Amino acid sequence: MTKHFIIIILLGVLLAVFTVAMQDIEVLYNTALKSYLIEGVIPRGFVETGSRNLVTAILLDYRLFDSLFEAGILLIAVSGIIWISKHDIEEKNAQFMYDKYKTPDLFVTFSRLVYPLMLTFGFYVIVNGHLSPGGGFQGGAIVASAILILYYIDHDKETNIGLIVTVEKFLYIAILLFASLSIFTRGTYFTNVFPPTASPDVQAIYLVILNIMIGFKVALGLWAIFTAFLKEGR
Amino acid sequence: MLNVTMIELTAYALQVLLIILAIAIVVHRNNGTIIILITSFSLVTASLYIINKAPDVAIAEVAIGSAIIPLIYVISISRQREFIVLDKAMDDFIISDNQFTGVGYILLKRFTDLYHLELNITNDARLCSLGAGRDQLLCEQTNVDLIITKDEETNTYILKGKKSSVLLQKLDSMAKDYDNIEVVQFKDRDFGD
Amino acid sequence: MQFIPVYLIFIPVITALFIYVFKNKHINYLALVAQLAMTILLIMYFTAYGDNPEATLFVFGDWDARVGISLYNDRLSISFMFLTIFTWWMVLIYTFNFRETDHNFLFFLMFLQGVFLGFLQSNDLFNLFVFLELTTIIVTILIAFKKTGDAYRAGIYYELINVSGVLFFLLGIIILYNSFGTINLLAIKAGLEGMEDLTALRMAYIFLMVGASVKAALFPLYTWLPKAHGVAQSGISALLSGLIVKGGLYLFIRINDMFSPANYSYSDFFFVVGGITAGIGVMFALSQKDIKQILAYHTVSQVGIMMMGLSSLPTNDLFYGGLYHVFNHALFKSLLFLGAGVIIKAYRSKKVADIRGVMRTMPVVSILMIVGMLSITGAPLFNGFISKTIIKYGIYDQEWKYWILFFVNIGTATSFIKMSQIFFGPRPMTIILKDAPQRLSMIIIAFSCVMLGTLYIPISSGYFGVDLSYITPFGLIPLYDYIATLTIGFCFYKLVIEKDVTMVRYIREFKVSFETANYLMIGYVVALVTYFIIL
Amino acid sequence: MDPILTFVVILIGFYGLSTSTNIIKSVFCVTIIESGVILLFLNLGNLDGGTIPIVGEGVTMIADPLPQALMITTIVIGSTVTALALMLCIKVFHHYGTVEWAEILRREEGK
Repeated sequence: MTKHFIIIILLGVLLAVFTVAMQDIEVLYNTALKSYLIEGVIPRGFVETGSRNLVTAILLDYRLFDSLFEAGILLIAVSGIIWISKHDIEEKNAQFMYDKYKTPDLFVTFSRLVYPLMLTFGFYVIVNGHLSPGGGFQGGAIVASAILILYYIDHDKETNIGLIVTVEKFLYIAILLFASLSIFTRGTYFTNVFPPTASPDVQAIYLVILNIMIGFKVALGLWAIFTAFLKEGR
Repeated sequence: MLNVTMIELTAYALQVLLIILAIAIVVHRNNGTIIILITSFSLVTASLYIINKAPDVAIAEVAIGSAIIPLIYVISISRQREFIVLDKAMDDFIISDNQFTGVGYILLKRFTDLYHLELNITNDARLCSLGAGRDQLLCEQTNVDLIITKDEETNTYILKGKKSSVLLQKLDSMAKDYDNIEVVQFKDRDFGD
Repeated sequence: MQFIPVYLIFIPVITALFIYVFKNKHINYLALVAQLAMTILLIMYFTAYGDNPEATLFVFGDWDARVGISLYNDRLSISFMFLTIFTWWMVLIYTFNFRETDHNFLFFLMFLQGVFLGFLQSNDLFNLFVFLELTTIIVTILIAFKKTGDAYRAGIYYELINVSGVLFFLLGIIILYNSFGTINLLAIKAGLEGMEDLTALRMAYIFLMVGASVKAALFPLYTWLPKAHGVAQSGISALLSGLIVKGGLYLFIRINDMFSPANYSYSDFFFVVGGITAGIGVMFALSQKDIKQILAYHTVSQVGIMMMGLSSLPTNDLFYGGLYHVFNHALFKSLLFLGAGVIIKAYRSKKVADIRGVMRTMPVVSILMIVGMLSITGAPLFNGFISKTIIKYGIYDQEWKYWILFFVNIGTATSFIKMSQIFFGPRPMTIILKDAPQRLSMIIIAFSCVMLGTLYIPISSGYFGVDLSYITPFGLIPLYDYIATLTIGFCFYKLVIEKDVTMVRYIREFKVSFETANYLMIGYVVALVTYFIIL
Repeated sequence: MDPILTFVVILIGFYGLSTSTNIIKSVFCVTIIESGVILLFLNLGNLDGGTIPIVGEGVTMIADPLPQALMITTIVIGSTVTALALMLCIKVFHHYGTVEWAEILRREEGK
């Protein structure tokens, strides 16, 4: 009990110091940042990158290097989870005497209706990432959760996890190559292929293609993670 | 306090709700309830992201934080409730008279009920056909917790499992009352390198 | 030429992907080819830009540095990069099995190299965060790679504690971003110039320091290190102890460099933390019976010694002592771990008590191991001596600091006297494995240990511009010193450790649970807050 | 909206991390801390009078887009960390028969 009491006191100290620190931040913040936003990002962001959604502009252009490694984390985690979950014994997939998984019929019917809708919504989010909220990562996650519904409709489904992972790796290589195409047109890595002077509509082509590739990569990665969890040890 | 708008009021209410949910998650003991709590926690944070004018983050949070992650939690918690037994003996130890009334079944059922586990028994032909030498490998690498074999000469049933598992030691102490049941514990093979 | 940093990051990443995708016996050799290409590229880069770090600033996409991500290399990061590529060469040669099934392992190993090189060069706080998290995830997978119970246990402990530590780092980033409107290290350094002393900035410094301390395994946060390093495969342990732990120290140097305009007096605090870390590490190492656990706890204690050096201001010689020790430790600790791996493989046991007669069965490996032991205990003519002597000279005027170092040295000597029993005794009936590539990498490391121990004057004055001519490894005084330390250590071993008194047994069985480790982390944060803000 | 209230959520997460004895509970707490950190960053980036960060005609002030982009990265990182931790957790349970930290760490090798 003393342990709980001491930790609460320690955390209270942290909270008090943070409260003091917050007052400094509020003073500093408006001077440093607001001017930069008004002068730099708001007027120039759309023209420079071709994306109305400035979050996508940052993810896919200004800080594409981060996003590549963000996708890389997913890639690593997929391979790691699959490596940890699989075993060396060839005879697997044991049938249990009573496996209690029975999805309710209502849920199956409902899922059959929702599944195409979710898939469409996912694609919409991916493709329109530069105009409206969304983008490759979010859309990919939505597509992945749509695919996961399939497992509830039909859980004897056989998934070739090796194929998914291989396609995912190839997509990642393709993303890396596509993102570095700008070395030929602009002389630098990881930015838009088209020069900043090109019209935003032309620049948007690059964003859409990159979003689609990232979206598929993320969807495949999450699908593979989920399959690995379902098949763990079986 | 006069110019507090509706949105700000909602934001405060949601933040207080968030704190309550966080405390509930930290304090609560039942993992099944916590999954529901964490899903609602994730939804509340998503709405707070929208109030903070970050729809992109909100979509990401809803898609990942409240759809895929809770599903993974569900799987991993349900895996922690099951106790998988591979029945290689295949006689009346488990099933007698086409019903689960064998001696071994009653013992195992009593054991799993005591520790809130779900008993899963398999006699899958492919796994049973593996030789006795690979029993340890099977225990270590797949999620089989217990293997039942029969020694024909002494007519005793041998339950094999990992020594490192707490559950097996508890089963060992429970099985001491039975004469014809022997529990074998595999030592952890230290590969060293 | 200016894109070489990008190539250095992405060559290993793409190699890793190809190895994973093609799953072919021959494609594994691509790793060696990539390693060779990277070595050449790095040498080219060093000859071109080694003298003017300003020219190496490189922003992706040529954007405004306030939004874009930039890479920046100075002497420090380039020397760390040389160390990285060297260590990876050694680990690759050591673990290369010429088998088809290697592709998973090589995938993670090569990807980690790209990530670590990116981490060393990044000039952006959030980018550093991403690389830190990636390092955590890949190292977790590499620790759990053996798929035994210990490996899983150590992996999840490592992952969760590092993730929660790195979340503090993210909190620091948030405060800094909201204070300066940028997360560029150089821009923040410029912004701190002439900035008044605010609580918020001190808070940010503290949070960033917590992230670095967790990664570097400083005193209350070291608990993950022995678990992780003692359990992983020996090649991976060598990599983790030799290099990845230094990532935290590198972060410490970079953050202190970034906050140098603010003039926080951090020296005393981190010296004490380093001293306690060194003492605790030695104490636990003395009580262990498992070779790899002993070596892992020695990593903790050596990190403490490095911290004692690095905690001083970068203009002091003491700082260079710490920095030099970082490199020396990377060499001798990976040598010791690799040697321990060969021995464990041959004897199929990790216990010191079970292993006897290594000198008879594996003469080459035992000579190399002895080189490593002489280095870590600070024998003259080996590299450990140089850095320990610089640190000793740096703290000569303050007696209490000198005594800390003295006791750590005696503890180190004692525990390696204990470990050296494995060389003596009768030859057991064991199978000798084929270990030619393993021996090759160990010989190279041992050779460079001796090189750094004898040719330290041209290296240090030519590269960092530090004059080390006051150190005399050939004289008789250091030799007497060393022999005296060994004698005291031997007496201590015979009187206390060998008898396995209750105290030693108690220390051996002392385990820090995960929640206690987090408890200590909060305590560490509050201690930092107390030192930097309240006092 | 108050950053202090958000910081309280983070601290509750740390409280849970340093008192919970269960692996699953620790993973939950890491998730809580992460959400709290994300919310804190977005909260501070939400400038007065700003709209969502999509530029069009007549938009003069927006919420800061950089924190939002960074936080999407953090969400993806956090989810992968959680997934990996849960997979290891399943394996730990399978090996040791329990997910209590103290119980697991007590089972040392060779005993």
